Amino acid sequence: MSAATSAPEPQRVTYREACKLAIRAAILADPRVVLMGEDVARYGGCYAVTKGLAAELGEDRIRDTPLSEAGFVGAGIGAALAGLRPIVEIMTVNFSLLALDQIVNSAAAIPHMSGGQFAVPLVIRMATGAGRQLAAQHSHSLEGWYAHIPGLKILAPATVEDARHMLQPAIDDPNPVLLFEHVMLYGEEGTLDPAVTGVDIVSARIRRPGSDVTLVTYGGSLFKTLEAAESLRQEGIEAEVIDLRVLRPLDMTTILGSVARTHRAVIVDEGWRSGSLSAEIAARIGEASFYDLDAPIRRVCSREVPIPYAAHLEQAALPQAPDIAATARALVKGG
Amino acid sequence: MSAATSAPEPQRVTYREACKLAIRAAILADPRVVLMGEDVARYGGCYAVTKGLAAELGEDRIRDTPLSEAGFVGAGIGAALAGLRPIVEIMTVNFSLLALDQIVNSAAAIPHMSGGQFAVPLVIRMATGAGRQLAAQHSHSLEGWYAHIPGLKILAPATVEDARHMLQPAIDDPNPVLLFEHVMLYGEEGTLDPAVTGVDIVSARIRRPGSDVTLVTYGGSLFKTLEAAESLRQEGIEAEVIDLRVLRPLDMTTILGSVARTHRAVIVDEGWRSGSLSAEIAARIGEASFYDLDAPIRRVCSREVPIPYAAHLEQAALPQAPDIAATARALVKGG
Amino acid sequence: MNGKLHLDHAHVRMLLRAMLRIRRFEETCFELYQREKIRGFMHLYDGEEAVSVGVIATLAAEDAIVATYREHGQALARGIDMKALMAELYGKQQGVCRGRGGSMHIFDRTHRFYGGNAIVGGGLPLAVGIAMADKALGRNAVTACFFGEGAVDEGSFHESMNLASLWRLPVLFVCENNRYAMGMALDRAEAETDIARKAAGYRVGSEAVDGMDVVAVEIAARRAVAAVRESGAPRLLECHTYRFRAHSMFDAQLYRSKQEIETWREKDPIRRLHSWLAGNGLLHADELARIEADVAAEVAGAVAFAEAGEWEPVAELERFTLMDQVPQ
Amino acid sequence: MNGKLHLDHAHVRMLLRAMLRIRRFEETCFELYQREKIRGFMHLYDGEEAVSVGVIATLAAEDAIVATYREHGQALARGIDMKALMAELYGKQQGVCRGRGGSMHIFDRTHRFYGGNAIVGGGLPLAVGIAMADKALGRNAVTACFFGEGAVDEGSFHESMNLASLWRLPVLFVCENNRYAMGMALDRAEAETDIARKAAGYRVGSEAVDGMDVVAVEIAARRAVAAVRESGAPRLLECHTYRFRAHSMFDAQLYRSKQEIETWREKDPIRRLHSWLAGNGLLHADELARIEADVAAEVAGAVAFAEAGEWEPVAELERFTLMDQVPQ
Ligand SMILES: Cc1ncc(C[n+]2csc(CCOP(=O)(O)OP(=O)(O)O)c2C)c(N)n1
Ligand SMILES: Cc1ncc(C[n+]2csc(CCOP(=O)(O)OP(=O)(O)O)c2C)c(N)n1
Ligand SMILES: [Mg+2]
Ligand SMILES: [Mg+2]
Repeated sequence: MSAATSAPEPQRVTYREACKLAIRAAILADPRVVLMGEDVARYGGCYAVTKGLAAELGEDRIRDTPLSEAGFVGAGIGAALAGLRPIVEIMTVNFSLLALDQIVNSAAAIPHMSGGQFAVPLVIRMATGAGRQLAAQHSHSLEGWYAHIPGLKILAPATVEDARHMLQPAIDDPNPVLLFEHVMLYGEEGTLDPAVTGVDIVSARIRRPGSDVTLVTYGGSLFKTLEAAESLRQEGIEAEVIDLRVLRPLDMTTILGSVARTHRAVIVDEGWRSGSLSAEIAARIGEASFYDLDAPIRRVCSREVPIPYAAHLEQAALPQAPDIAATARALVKGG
Repeated sequence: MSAATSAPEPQRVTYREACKLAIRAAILADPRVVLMGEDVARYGGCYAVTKGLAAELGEDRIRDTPLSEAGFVGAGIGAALAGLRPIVEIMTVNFSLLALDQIVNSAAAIPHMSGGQFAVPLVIRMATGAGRQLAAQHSHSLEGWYAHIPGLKILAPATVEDARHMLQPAIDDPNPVLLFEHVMLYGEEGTLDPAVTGVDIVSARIRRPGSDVTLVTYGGSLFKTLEAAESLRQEGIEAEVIDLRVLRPLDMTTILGSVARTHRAVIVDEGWRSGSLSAEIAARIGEASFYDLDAPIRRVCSREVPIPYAAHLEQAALPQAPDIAATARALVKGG
Repeated sequence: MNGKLHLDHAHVRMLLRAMLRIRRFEETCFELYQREKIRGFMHLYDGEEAVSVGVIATLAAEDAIVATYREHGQALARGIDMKALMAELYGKQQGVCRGRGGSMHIFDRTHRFYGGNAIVGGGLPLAVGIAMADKALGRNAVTACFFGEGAVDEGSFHESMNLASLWRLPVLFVCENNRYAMGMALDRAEAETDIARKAAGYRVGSEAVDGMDVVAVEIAARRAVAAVRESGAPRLLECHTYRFRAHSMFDAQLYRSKQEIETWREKDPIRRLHSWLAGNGLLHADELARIEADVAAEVAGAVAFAEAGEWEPVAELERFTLMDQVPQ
Repeated sequence: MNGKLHLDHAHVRMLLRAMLRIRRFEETCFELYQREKIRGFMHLYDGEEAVSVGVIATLAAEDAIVATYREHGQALARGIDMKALMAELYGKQQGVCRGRGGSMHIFDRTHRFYGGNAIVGGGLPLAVGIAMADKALGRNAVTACFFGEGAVDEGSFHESMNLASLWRLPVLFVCENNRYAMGMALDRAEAETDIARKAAGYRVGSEAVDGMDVVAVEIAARRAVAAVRESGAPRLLECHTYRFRAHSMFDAQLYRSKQEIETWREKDPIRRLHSWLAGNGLLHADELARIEADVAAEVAGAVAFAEAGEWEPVAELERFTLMDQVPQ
């Protein structure tokens, strides 16, 4: 290493590169960390996140698995029980349903069932979300659904900073942590500030302050929501945008604090509307801030349909910046 | 059959017997109907629902399956695609997680993915809920969670009448229908009115009218909620009790109509609070009836913990009549 | 070439033509993908045509098919209209699934074609159920269930083989063993790589065949289908094959060598059948040219049809999520 | 009795005693269940004691165990404190899982006892992972994974056998083949009923043994564990056994005859070992009486301990849902 005469430069990276930096750093930092999943090694990852890592770190640390989601997720749980700190990759959230028994009935339950004798320090990463015309078996957003399960922590990094830094605290956490990467984010560029060497996996973040309405969102919808906030600004509406980052447990302090200032909330969630995380957030705001609210809480969610292939149908099924802006506008103007 | 000189008598039956009557009648009525699942034939069903049916109807119609939840649920889907009207039994909702891929990625998606060429007229029955000290891998209430999935219909019969009559319309429905039977109900007795020969699978029912507060519930919590309403009556509070019956799609007309009269709502749901069906209902009431509400919506749900074995811990984890009454009372008194 | 099959002229030309239709169709798909007319994940069958053509040649109209996301070959071999198939890849309303399925989810009720399934191994239990229904309803049908060797790793393979065998259901399991599951070579995924042999663990009779030889595939499949139809019990047919192109349109193919691909290209099932026919004087040069011209015209017609197709109105987005009735 | 094992007096008495501890413990559990001291689902091991005792006798302290919901036998054979076990069945704070697990979920960190799993087949992938960790961390440990023959039907069996074999992981798969999965007889659930033979589909070496003969089980297990430890590769041991009682406390046993049960009772592993020992003058009558008295006292002590135990305060209900740290 050369003498640090000048401060390190901010680095432009894609979200994909940020994920990879995070995995590489975690594996180099601790011999107990391994990454396993389908095609993570020789193929380089189905979304190219791990390209080159196996060659550098070895195929014991970046391990290709057979097509056995229940088997290798279960094996990850067993390995975590017995002293490793595994990162298991599932290619796409739809496939995680094959491993759901292991996630819910074992990973989430064993610490409690065993009376605290065992912890499951496991991270499961998976791609989520729509937008690439992959149709109904590759496009769902089930992260909010997973947030129903006690015993799990659920993360949804939206920025390159979070993609780069949320993995390590997830690994350090003694609990099973599910980390969702939205497929439309992998190609997004952002700046890594070298002064930031870590982030928490506890709090939501206000990505844009505003006083007229609170827009709560996460993951792949963050940039659409910021875009909507930008267009609202041109109409004189200042929207505050909250990026949840952590879907379970929810940081209600940040949300309620914002609603106490704005008195109006819109929740944007790529999950199907009924029973989505947006419902839980709406319910909690209603419970805690009923007398703060000047207007009903609104939700902008996915349409309740298996995501179709055709681009125009797919896009119509998803929350879009104009819908978000229109919903917020109606709330502010009507309220 | 003897000459019908007198009207048939009302019949006292258990919920278990009502389920069995329903299965028997459905199988006798249509040669395309088969029941398949683990231990439904020789063993008589793990909750004794199908005892004796195999001997009467044959093991082709009441078919024991190997321990292969993904396999036989998938086979049920295939059979429905190809012309049968299968009823698949999964012993307990926790085990259904092994078949979730087939339920979500195939049954719920194929009609839409195929552009309407194929329907999946399948019924999946399963036991749900806690109260028998079966601990964390046998006691969960995931019916509300399933209600997130487009393409499914979700039923939760609470009364013997619904246990007797909801199955046939579920079989007749062209869509995959999941039917949840709460384990604590099997032994409950009720009366079958012979004049009732069918019920719908569309609407919620007001099980007890009242003017001061609306209590919305379903399944295993119905009787606890009615008990709470009874105790509130003694304090001069008239609670209206709504039994959802159908968890997807929700009958919001009945719920909103009630809230428009009572101006207050409590939702009782044995699911874990965060992301439970109670959240969706609360969110929808807040959206549609914001200006009708005199007080925040309250929820009485399960504590967010894998259900523990010890009786006192298990009971503490579940919604109980006194909690329901206390919540409703505080709402009415405080509002 | 194995000559035990009665190789009448028309039949062999049909096999050649069927393979060529798939090849040329997919070559055009590849170009259309580059031009962004087709999107999403698309998996080409280039090199594997002999498998679906050989197997499906032995099926009757009342038989059923369950396929994977790599199913253009099965769809065309089964007789699904090329125009409706292409329109589906375009996402048009005139597509066989009205644009909702795309390349990975081709369904066709009139051909008993039950998808197009993008969950690896997801189709196997469906095939078991379809065969169960056929048996219960007294149809004398066989269900041909196609899957890659990667699907053998999944629990659904195990459960489905057992169910089909235990219940004596008429399923022909067709393993398209192209040696890779994405980048995962078979011997890196399975402790026992002999898939036909695995079938013994379920008392399912099996046979392995050279999947680059359409005549051999057809002979083996005919035998297997006959056995299934007669006995009512399942069989497994393992077809050794190879995909010449990338797994999907996103694949740098880091996991195999150019050399290996070249070696397999030598076995190209189309070239092989063609040179055998030509060598034996069974096909004249102008016949091939005529077939090629026919196929080219059909493909061009399919593209034109797809181009002219309309977009499903967005108002129809939620249609078919819940069905009003069971289509008959 | 197979005499190849060096049957020193103390060892054989240990085997007898270990089996008796399980039998007497569970007889008391049965009574306590009638008296509603124990609730929930409880699955007794009556008749199967030779399996866990024989296998676990061959394990070292650093080895690991994964069991099923029918795991009182494994727990006691492994040396888990009988008092803490009984307190768990009572649901008391002094229970090994502080009353949260109950009969189906016995865990003990100090004995590397990883549950107690009530999802049939659910433990197999965990065993693969535990062995993976042991191998990666350089521990020379074997993981013994117990499961019923019913679990063989599940996809997790297939995936786990393959993973363990492919990655050469030190797992001893122990199939407790008691012929029924609840009411489902093996030959009604599996097309191929020879489980040891199924292991060939994964290139896993296997052996079947008379599970009613504790000495035979121990000999076979010792050989298997040694092979696993040496080669690092998995093995499967199928133990033919029988449960004398109902599946759980809710079972009318409509699926088998009294006659069949009686025939198997003749093979009672405890009676068998005892009469062999007595017949060969290796055990005096008063020795047996002493063992019985010891065991009775231990069981009585466990009951007293459980009775005296306290209820976990309800305020602690949610504790351990999320952990603060990884227990070391
Ligand atoms: C359950 C599941 N896991 C992972 C994937 C991602 N995936 C798509 S195709 C594929 C490889 C399948 O290989 P194989 O079965 O051999 O078929 P092939 O593509 O070679 O025809 C994988 C891993 C998937 N679609 N479904
Ligand atoms: C995934 C799953 N399906 C069904 C059950 C219900 N069940 C509990 S034990 C059992 C039988 C298991 O038989 P086997 O594996 O042979 O073990 P045994 O009880 O005979 O020891 C069944 C069906 C379950 N616990 N888990
Ligand atoms: Mg392949
Ligand atoms: Mg058994």
